[in-house]
Amino acid sequence: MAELSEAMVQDLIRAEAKKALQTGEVSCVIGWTATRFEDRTKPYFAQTPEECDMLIWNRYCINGTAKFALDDRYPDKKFGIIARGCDTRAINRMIHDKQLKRENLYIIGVVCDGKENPVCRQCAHKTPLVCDVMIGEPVQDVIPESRFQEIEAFEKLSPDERYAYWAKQYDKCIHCYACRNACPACNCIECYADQYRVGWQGKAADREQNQIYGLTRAYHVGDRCIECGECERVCPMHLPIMRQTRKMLKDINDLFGPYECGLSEEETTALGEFKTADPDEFM
Amino acid sequence: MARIGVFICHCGTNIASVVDVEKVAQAAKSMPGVAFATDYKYMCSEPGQAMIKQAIEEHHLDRIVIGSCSPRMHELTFRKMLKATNVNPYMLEIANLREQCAWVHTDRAKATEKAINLVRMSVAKVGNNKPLHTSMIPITKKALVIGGGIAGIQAALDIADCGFDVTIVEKEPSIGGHMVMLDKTFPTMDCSACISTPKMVDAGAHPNITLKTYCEVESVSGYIGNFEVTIKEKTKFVNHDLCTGCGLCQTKCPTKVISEFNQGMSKRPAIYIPFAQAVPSKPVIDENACLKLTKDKCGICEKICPLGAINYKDEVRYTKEQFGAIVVATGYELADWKKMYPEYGGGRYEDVITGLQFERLVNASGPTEGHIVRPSDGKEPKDVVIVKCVGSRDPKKGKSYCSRACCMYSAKHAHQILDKIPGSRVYIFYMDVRTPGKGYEEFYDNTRRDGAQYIRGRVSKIYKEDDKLIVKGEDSLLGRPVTVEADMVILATAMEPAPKIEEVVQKLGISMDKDKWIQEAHPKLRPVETQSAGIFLCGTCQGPKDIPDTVAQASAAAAKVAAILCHDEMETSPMISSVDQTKCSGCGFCVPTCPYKAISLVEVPGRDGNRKVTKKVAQVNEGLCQGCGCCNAACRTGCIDLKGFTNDQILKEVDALCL
Amino acid sequence: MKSYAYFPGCSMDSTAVTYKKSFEYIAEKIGLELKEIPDWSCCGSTAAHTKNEMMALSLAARNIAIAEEKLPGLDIVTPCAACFSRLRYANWAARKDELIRKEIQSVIAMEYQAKPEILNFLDLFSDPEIREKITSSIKHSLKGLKIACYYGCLMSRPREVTGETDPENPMKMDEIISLTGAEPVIWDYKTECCGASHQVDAPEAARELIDRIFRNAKANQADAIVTACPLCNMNLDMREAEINKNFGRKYNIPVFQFTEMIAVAMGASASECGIHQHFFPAFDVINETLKRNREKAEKLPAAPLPEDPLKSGPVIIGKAGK
Amino acid sequence: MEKILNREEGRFLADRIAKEADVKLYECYQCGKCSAGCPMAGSFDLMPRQIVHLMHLGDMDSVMKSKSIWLCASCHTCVERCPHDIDIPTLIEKSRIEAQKRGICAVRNVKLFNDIFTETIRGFGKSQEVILEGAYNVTSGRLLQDMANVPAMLQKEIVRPELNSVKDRDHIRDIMNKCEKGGAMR
Amino acid sequence: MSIKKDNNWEPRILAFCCNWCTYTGADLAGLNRMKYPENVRVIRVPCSSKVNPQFVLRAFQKGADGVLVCGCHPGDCHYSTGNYFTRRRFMLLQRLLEYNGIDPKRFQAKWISGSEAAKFRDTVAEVSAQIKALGPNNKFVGAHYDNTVMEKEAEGGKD
Repeated sequence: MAELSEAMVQDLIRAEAKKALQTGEVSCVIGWTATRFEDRTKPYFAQTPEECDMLIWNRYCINGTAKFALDDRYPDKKFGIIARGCDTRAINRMIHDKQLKRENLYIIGVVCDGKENPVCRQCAHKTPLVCDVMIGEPVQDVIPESRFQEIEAFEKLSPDERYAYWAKQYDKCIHCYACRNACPACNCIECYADQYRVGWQGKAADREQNQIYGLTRAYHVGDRCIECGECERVCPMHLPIMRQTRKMLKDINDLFGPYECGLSEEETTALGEFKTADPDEFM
Repeated sequence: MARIGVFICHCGTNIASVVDVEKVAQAAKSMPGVAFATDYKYMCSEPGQAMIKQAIEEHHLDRIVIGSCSPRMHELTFRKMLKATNVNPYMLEIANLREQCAWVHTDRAKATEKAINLVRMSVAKVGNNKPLHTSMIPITKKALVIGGGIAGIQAALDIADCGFDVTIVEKEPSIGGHMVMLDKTFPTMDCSACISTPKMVDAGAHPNITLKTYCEVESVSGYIGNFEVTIKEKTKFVNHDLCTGCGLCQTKCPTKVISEFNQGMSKRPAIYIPFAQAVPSKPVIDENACLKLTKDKCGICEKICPLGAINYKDEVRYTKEQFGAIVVATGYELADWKKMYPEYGGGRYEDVITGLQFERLVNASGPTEGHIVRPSDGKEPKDVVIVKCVGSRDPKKGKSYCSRACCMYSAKHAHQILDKIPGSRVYIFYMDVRTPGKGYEEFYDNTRRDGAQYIRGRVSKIYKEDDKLIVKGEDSLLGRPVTVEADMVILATAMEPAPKIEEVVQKLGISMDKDKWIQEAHPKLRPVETQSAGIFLCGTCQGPKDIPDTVAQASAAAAKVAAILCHDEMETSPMISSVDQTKCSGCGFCVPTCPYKAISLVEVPGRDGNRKVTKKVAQVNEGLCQGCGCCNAACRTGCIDLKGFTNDQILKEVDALCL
Repeated sequence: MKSYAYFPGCSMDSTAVTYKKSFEYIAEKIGLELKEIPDWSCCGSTAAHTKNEMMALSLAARNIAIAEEKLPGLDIVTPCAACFSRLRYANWAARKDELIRKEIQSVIAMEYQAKPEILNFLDLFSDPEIREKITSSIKHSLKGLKIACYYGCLMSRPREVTGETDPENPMKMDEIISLTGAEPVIWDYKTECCGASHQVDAPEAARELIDRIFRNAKANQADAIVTACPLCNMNLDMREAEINKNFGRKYNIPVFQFTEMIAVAMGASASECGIHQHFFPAFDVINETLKRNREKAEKLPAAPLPEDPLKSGPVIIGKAGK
Repeated sequence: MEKILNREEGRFLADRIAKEADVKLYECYQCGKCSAGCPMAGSFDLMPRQIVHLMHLGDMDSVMKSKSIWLCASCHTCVERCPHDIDIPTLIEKSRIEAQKRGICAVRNVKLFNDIFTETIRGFGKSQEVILEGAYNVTSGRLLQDMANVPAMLQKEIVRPELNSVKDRDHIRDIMNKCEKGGAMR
Repeated sequence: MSIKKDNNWEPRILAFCCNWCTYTGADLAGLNRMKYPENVRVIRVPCSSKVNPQFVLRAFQKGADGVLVCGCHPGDCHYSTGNYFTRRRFMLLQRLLEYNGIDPKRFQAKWISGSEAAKFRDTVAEVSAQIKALGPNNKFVGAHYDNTVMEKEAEGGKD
């Protein structure tokens, strides 16, 4: 099959979305639409077949589409999602976390060759891992060697340098929870950070509370992170949030063997299981 | 508004000699929530306790902190004391001022500072304590015994004699297990059948015992006092209510297949009672062998049965029953040496037999009526080699453990051969002779006196040349390779857990060790208990052992069961986890962390905006939860929490210690 | 047909006349072509590794390295059990430890990746395609001839090197021999050592090993022993008469290469497969079998394989002595 | 002579050999299955089992002086059947190399044969049965050994007078010299 | 807010000890009158797997200089498998903290059985010495964090 041009993919997306909406099984299809800026797109919910013509596909389609499905946890109709590889990993993540049901989703998979988003450079799964229809020719999954390069480089700094770096970052943080809201792994109905519990998590946007929030969040999602980069993309203060979660992934890889999340609904998570033969450093 | 009372104990001079107890009490008075603080010589003594009670009344205290010895020492004492007051026994915290402060430090100032700190920690924690109440769960006064070997029979008889109902589930058509196959039992050499069959009959006739032979446990749910067990009754094709056990069908059945009971050394019909003394003494039809069931031919048994008990259309039946306690007695199987030892001929030679086959050979009710002969040609063997540790103590073949009974039964076999065959010679290849039991060493001595040749070394190869089996070993005491030309070789093969042990373990939610023996709760102090409350074990399912140990363990397990069943209801610890279902997302991450399978996801009604929806949330089974808190740390929202050790309580402790 | 690189080994090139002849006969008949490794050298045999481990690895690896360079992508077959063992050992050691591989590379001053698989002739003849060709070109049946297949140690052990799954009772040769109609017996010395490495330097100790092999073959009613290695074959064949004389035995068990049996069954004459070149007279056994079968005018049926005793329960063999 | 075990000096060597052979000596429980299956055990002065035991005790001296390490046929029957997978052939091989380094050799002829064999390879790149046998018989003094077979060999054209040799003999020589220079092991 | 930074500075170390092994071991150390530094405070938990990584973060935030998590040896857990989870959780947490600039000596985990009183003593002494050498912890400490919210919250306060 000849390589599909962007325009052809866009046509196919529109056609598939229309088809899905015409059957009446699907309440809406989430994809991207144009904005008044050429290099920006925004998420778009097509609710009628006609609206499907608003859907676009270009290299600026960077928003994750999957997490919107959580807006309706108990849907009457199927929720249509135009999903790239990363979006399907997000879908798997949320299905595994029992927040979505596969049968409530209609997934239009699109093979993606990377967007104008830095995280796409480390993309290992350009082909949708789960979908009802797939647009584009599946490509080989390759885990890029650069996956942990940044982490390794950072590890080489001195402890004080590392602390200072993060302190600076958390000084910037405005505690807005955008990272959490965008993250497909942050799918609790009520986040611990939102609960009113004394001593649990301060709400102030100061360095210490931000540190605790940042680290706790990294730990909460670290073993379930699908490396979609939504957290960094949405952060208004440009915090390198993935550096924390990727660090967890790297350690899991080093300690317990090759590890990636969101590849299927059935996988186990590193902190949800153990092996008696795990390395032991606490003897 | 909390009103906390703080009581600092001198413990004679134990605490007071290092810690300035008065200063500690004084400091406690200014801690948040403290309404009263004092110190006293012995808090645990009668007057000490009376003083606390008085203070509770006088100062309207609702929470108590005691600075004394380790909570492991007197927590229960003080809780008991609080039962007689208005204060809930769980509104108590103990600061460990003795074992973890006074006894381990010498600097008075520093020790006192630490003591104050520890008291502050306890005060902070107790401020967040909530009254807890033990709940009572009713107990079904009935026990289930899985496995009808000598272990299961003994356990069932003992429980039944205490007056409780017992059900034995046995997968074979008769109870009896391996013991009835044996000829004699060491070291007393009494006839195995003579001592085991009366027990089988007792079990069959006991008014409190229900035998469920040819049955298997299908599933188990519930918890101590209230297990719900589904029992699968395999297809017998014979209505045992009608059958009188006349045995006519057996004699007329035209099909003959290998007899499991005689270890493959004789044949039995397709409709069969496995052995003469079987309990119940009623036949079943082997559906893989029966001509009627496989090829729709024959049907003789149905025609000749005077009572019309034969039913070819029999179906698998499932019954559900409640039990208060379960005893696992699934026993052992001999390892399949033929696959493990190609160097011993891998089963090519009929005259290389297992110890259990020899038991059948030498047994008067066995295939040869007790004559020791070679299975290949029926000749009486003159030179017999016994090889020990075949499979056992052999990590390469997958088993590193010792099978424990082989040294003794091999000595017994040697003795029997030398006794029954005049002029015979017996060579026993061994690595060590292990006889730790009453009268065992003497038995071994006697066997050597009988003339058995003990050769220290493992056998490397067994093969046949002409009429003889050539056994090559090393006499490691001589340091020389030796060869024995034998007529028959008996292998003391390893015991291994019953084949379906994994299924049983999985259904019961208990654990196995690396060799698949069932794991006891503690190897020394809780040897017949499993990790799961209310489930006990006995006999060889726990590890290889001989009959005396098995029977002793069975009675021990029975006593444990009786200790539960003798109560009408039992108290559960209130310090267990519970879920705040309004916050739970139902992600299920807590589920796999629970070692007791106490957490399940359940559907509850909930709201989504204005809509009524069904939510999935976690729920803790109070009967199963043992209060470890492992699930707590797995929960991201913090909605599953351990009562008595809540996250909030511990965070308060952290804060207080860092203050 | 799949092609292979070929490492004949020193013995195949010199003393193993019958092996060579019979193999060449078969190869020609079935159109099997092996590509000899250019300028191959000795694998190091049993002597090198008694002196110097690196030497043993390097001598063997040199040949594999040449094959990698000159015959890329081909697996290597060798007729000799010792060569098979040494070549495989080099590959095994190099694959196990990258440092060893690099050291070998520097010693032999060649690129060495330990890539090709090393196969022996039994593996080669187990190739379904070759087996098919042989089956279809069998002319005479050797039915009634009872064969003790002797594998020896080097083809079986250690199992992590040889890849043999059942070193106590291998079956490859038995299966191949069955193609000729001959009947492999079940015996117990298939993989016992024949002591070839010490027959020259410690004959007092090693001769006994040969005797035991013949004794067990005889006890199991074998008419002949069949080998798949020039060393095993020569060791047994050359010394049978001496054993008879010195040990007071009356063995009359000729020793063949398995290729000889196949060649004969395919219609080779005695001189074409070298049957007259044995030390211990071998012609009569074959000749009589062929004659007997010809007299019976029996068409060659597909010979059933000996049943696997593990699957079919105990089989009694070698009933009480004659 | 009485041995004082805790003064054995070979402990270091034995441990090193065991480590190189990836053998855990303490695992051996002296069952003797190795010796029982060993085809050469009848001629051994030390049983394979005893070799492991002596190494465990640190008595490398006795091991290196034994005939057994020279008579081992490397058939690997012992390790194949060993319950603990103790690689005795490798222990023996490495002990033999150590013995050679120290000039110890209890069975001269074995070493002789191996030396001649390796020299033949050095010379020709391939082994030469005729030269091998001839040279061995001359040096070992067993002139008539296997000579009874020579006429048959010639008559049946089993051996031919011409010699086989490798073209690139320098390469072989180079490899062998490098190995020897690099120490007996590696 | 009270982090004293005088010359006689003593570190403040929190030890979460499981009730069945390490807490028992610590009691045994007392019973045997073993001596160890005063600066370690033990918080009793039923199982090391109860310890939430947030407790550790909280401790550092509130000014602890070191945190120790102790439990039964793997395989000996009173609750059979809890400490296997502990092991995974805290190997990862330790690395994450180190990555964020906290010296791994400040957060350690150790397996100490009920009979290993001497190991408890040695561990405490060792950790104490290590942290003393590192000096006070100033990372993650809530320097401008207002404790009054908490104080008010703590039920009652002073009457």
